[in-house]
Amino acid sequence: MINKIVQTMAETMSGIRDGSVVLLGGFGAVGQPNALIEGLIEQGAKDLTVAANNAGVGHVGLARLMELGRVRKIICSFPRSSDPVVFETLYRAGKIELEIVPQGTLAERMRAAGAGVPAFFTATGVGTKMALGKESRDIGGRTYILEHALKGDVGLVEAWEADRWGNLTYKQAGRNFNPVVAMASDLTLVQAQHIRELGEIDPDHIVTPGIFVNRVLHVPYGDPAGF
Amino acid sequence: MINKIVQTMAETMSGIRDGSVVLLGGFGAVGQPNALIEGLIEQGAKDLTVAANNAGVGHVGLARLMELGRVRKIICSFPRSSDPVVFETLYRAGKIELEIVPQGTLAERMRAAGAGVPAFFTATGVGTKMALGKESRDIGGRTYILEHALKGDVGLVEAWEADRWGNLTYKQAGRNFNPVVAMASDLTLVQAQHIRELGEIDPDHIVTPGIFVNRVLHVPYGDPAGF
Amino acid sequence: MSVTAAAFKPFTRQQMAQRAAADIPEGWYVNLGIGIPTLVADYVPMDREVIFHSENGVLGMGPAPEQDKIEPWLINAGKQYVTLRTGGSYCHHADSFAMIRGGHLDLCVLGAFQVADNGDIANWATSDNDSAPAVGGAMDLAAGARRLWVLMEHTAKDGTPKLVRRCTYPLTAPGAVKRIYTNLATIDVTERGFVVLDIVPGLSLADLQARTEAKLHLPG
Amino acid sequence: MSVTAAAFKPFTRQQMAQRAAADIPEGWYVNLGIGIPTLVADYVPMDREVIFHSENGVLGMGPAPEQDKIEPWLINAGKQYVTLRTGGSYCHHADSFAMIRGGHLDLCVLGAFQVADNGDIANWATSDNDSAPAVGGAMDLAAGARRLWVLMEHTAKDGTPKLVRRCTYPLTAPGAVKRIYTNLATIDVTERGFVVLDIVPGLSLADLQARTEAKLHLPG
Repeated sequence: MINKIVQTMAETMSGIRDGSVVLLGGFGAVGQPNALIEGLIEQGAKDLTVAANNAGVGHVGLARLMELGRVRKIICSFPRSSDPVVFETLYRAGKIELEIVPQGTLAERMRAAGAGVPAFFTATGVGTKMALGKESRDIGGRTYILEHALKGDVGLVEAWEADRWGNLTYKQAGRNFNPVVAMASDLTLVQAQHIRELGEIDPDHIVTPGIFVNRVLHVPYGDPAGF
Repeated sequence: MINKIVQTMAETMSGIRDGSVVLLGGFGAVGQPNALIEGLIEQGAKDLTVAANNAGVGHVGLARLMELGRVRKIICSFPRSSDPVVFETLYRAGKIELEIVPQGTLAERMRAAGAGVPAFFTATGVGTKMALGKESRDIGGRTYILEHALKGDVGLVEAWEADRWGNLTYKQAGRNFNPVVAMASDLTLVQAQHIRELGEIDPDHIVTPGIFVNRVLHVPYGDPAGF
Repeated sequence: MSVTAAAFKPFTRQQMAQRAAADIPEGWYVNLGIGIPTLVADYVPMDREVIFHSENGVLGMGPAPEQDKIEPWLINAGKQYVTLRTGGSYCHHADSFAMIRGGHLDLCVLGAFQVADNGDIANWATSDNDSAPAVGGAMDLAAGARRLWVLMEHTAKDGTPKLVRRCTYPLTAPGAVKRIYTNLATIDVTERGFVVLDIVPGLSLADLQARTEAKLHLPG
Repeated sequence: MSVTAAAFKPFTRQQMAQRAAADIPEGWYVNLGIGIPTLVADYVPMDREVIFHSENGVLGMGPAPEQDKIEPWLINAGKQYVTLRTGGSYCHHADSFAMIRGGHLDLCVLGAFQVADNGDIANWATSDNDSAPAVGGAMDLAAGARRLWVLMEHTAKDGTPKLVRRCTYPLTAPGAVKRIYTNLATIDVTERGFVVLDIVPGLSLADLQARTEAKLHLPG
């Protein structure tokens, strides 16, 4: 019997290696895999490259991971959050690398990794600093730049419902980056608010099928805590 | 009030020009926009390029459109259906162009058109006849070829449910190419089995949002007729 | 700068938003950038159906909820609580940006630091040396939407013109802006450059030109 | 060809399918090509959970339905009626092929015209001059799945070897095949070439070699 549901955080996090590329779902406080990020802090892997939309808030979660010196590089679209103190301090001290990626390019690079597309052309960033050092090409009368897939060794995802095959649904704006993180990552770890019996989720309503999921931990934390 | 629901086939088909690229949803007999294809036959546009998974069956639908000499070129993955007589006759007589595209590349080219990706690299077809004349490139130690987006002037789609904003759902394997055809086409025409009140479809369950849909015709034809 | 200081009252932010809202027809799919552009939604009456898109996978966004009706899972790209209109839907980030990048939005309204009369927009960084500039979805929106309008003050706080001949700040996208709504005027970006559509009452074209680096043209 | 015609009984298609099925562990995501490979599903017991994928957006495919329980909207890539197992799901074609092309399938089993001992597979056209060859999803599957196995007769009907040094038919993918199940043997494709894992009872290695164009090796 396939059973991707695991019982402990330690089991969820097992096998994450130093130097991993970690992709994070979530946007704002909604759909953020906070428990898994705490688990990663506990687990101890270092020299990480983390891709997420933001670069952490306050001194918790991703910010805490950075503060502990475990993040070598961050890939994000918006390093300035409401309270980016940890990132900014590290960045000014030259202790963390930053790769700024337009938000849509970030999502598309993850989706490309999941879909077997190693590189694609896009109009976003053409004629800007984002195009520096990138191949550009005219196609059909418009200029595009080449962007590469962003694959995760590990993906951290928050879902609303999950079953033992790893099928997932999301709630409202909690979907955001989570489905593309799931498909782009070699080891996709999920924290789910609700565990369902197999078959309880309508097959037409499953958003992330279990083929993109490795382990599921039940974390019924309730509503996002605000921003 | 936005109302994409139209009452007549003539209204649905208005404005389709000679020379259009027409993308067809459907796979086998399931999710095929048969009524719209009949409507296109009636409407009269010619010199069409048609992209679909198959090249028509018997003497109806797409096969009939070809038989009437209205199709200049067909783009498909599998020209051999159970009864491909019309296509094969025209093809041997040099009266129709054929572009064979691997099925996944066909779907991805449509999705790319819808997502603003004019071209992407893929491993499918590398080292085969499909790679002839295409740019190839090594990325991360593997060889890929460059494929281009396939945009439709017109897309014909079959849906299970639709509302007046053009939001769509599909039934089971009836989803197939339909969502990518919808997003890839400038003018997306939908035949829907069921018309729902706005808000009746759960916002988390809408598969094709109305932004990709132009007109919806109610065609409650029931189950697919077999193959 | 010798400007005839005629008696005029610049448009408020609300008036700027109202002016832009009046130009959005029913049925358009529209993304409103963070900041002043967000106000535009308040001036589109609910019975004129305009479908607002938010980058984080919300299509058909409605106004802010009443305090006791907040949905904790329903925020917009500015991370404010919003509502979903009847007919709205959710999708994931790549699908949401496919709407933007695939040219499916009729309009995006952004704020800006500078707009040049060739349509260049700079709205994400004020220096090439900005240590950690935050671009978010601005480049996707500027490059992808069918039309880009800018809603901003006509000049910077110190009076420096923001409508310029060439942007000096790092670009968000070249040649993208079609129209600018400022607190002083409405201006189209055309092949001729800036074309003034209307000016706040009491301000002359010469007065407006004095506050604008690039040359202003009249229609026709 | 002077072959010692020893007494042996080639595997039936059912036996070939059974042999391949035995090698599929629980939890794998598997796509079965049209034709003989489809039979493999019949020999994976339902309590060993193997998740079958079909190109047309069906994940978790179950066996054919009873006649009176046909779901008219539920077909597989071979356009046969199928069922959906509890836990299965539907998706669109680009998402379905993302599973294939993104390397998410553990295994694909295809039929073939020829397999070469460098792993090349030819299974979609028998001539460069084929007027309208039908490729379907074969190239996506061959290039995308983590493992490609082939299930086919050991020789063509006229006795021509199908396990060859170099494919003469147009390729589906180069260097993709990892294992071949034929009616005579099970053969791994390795860096050394073809390595024989087992042979149908009564047939010697020499007999098998006589029916095989490329050189056969023994393990180790």
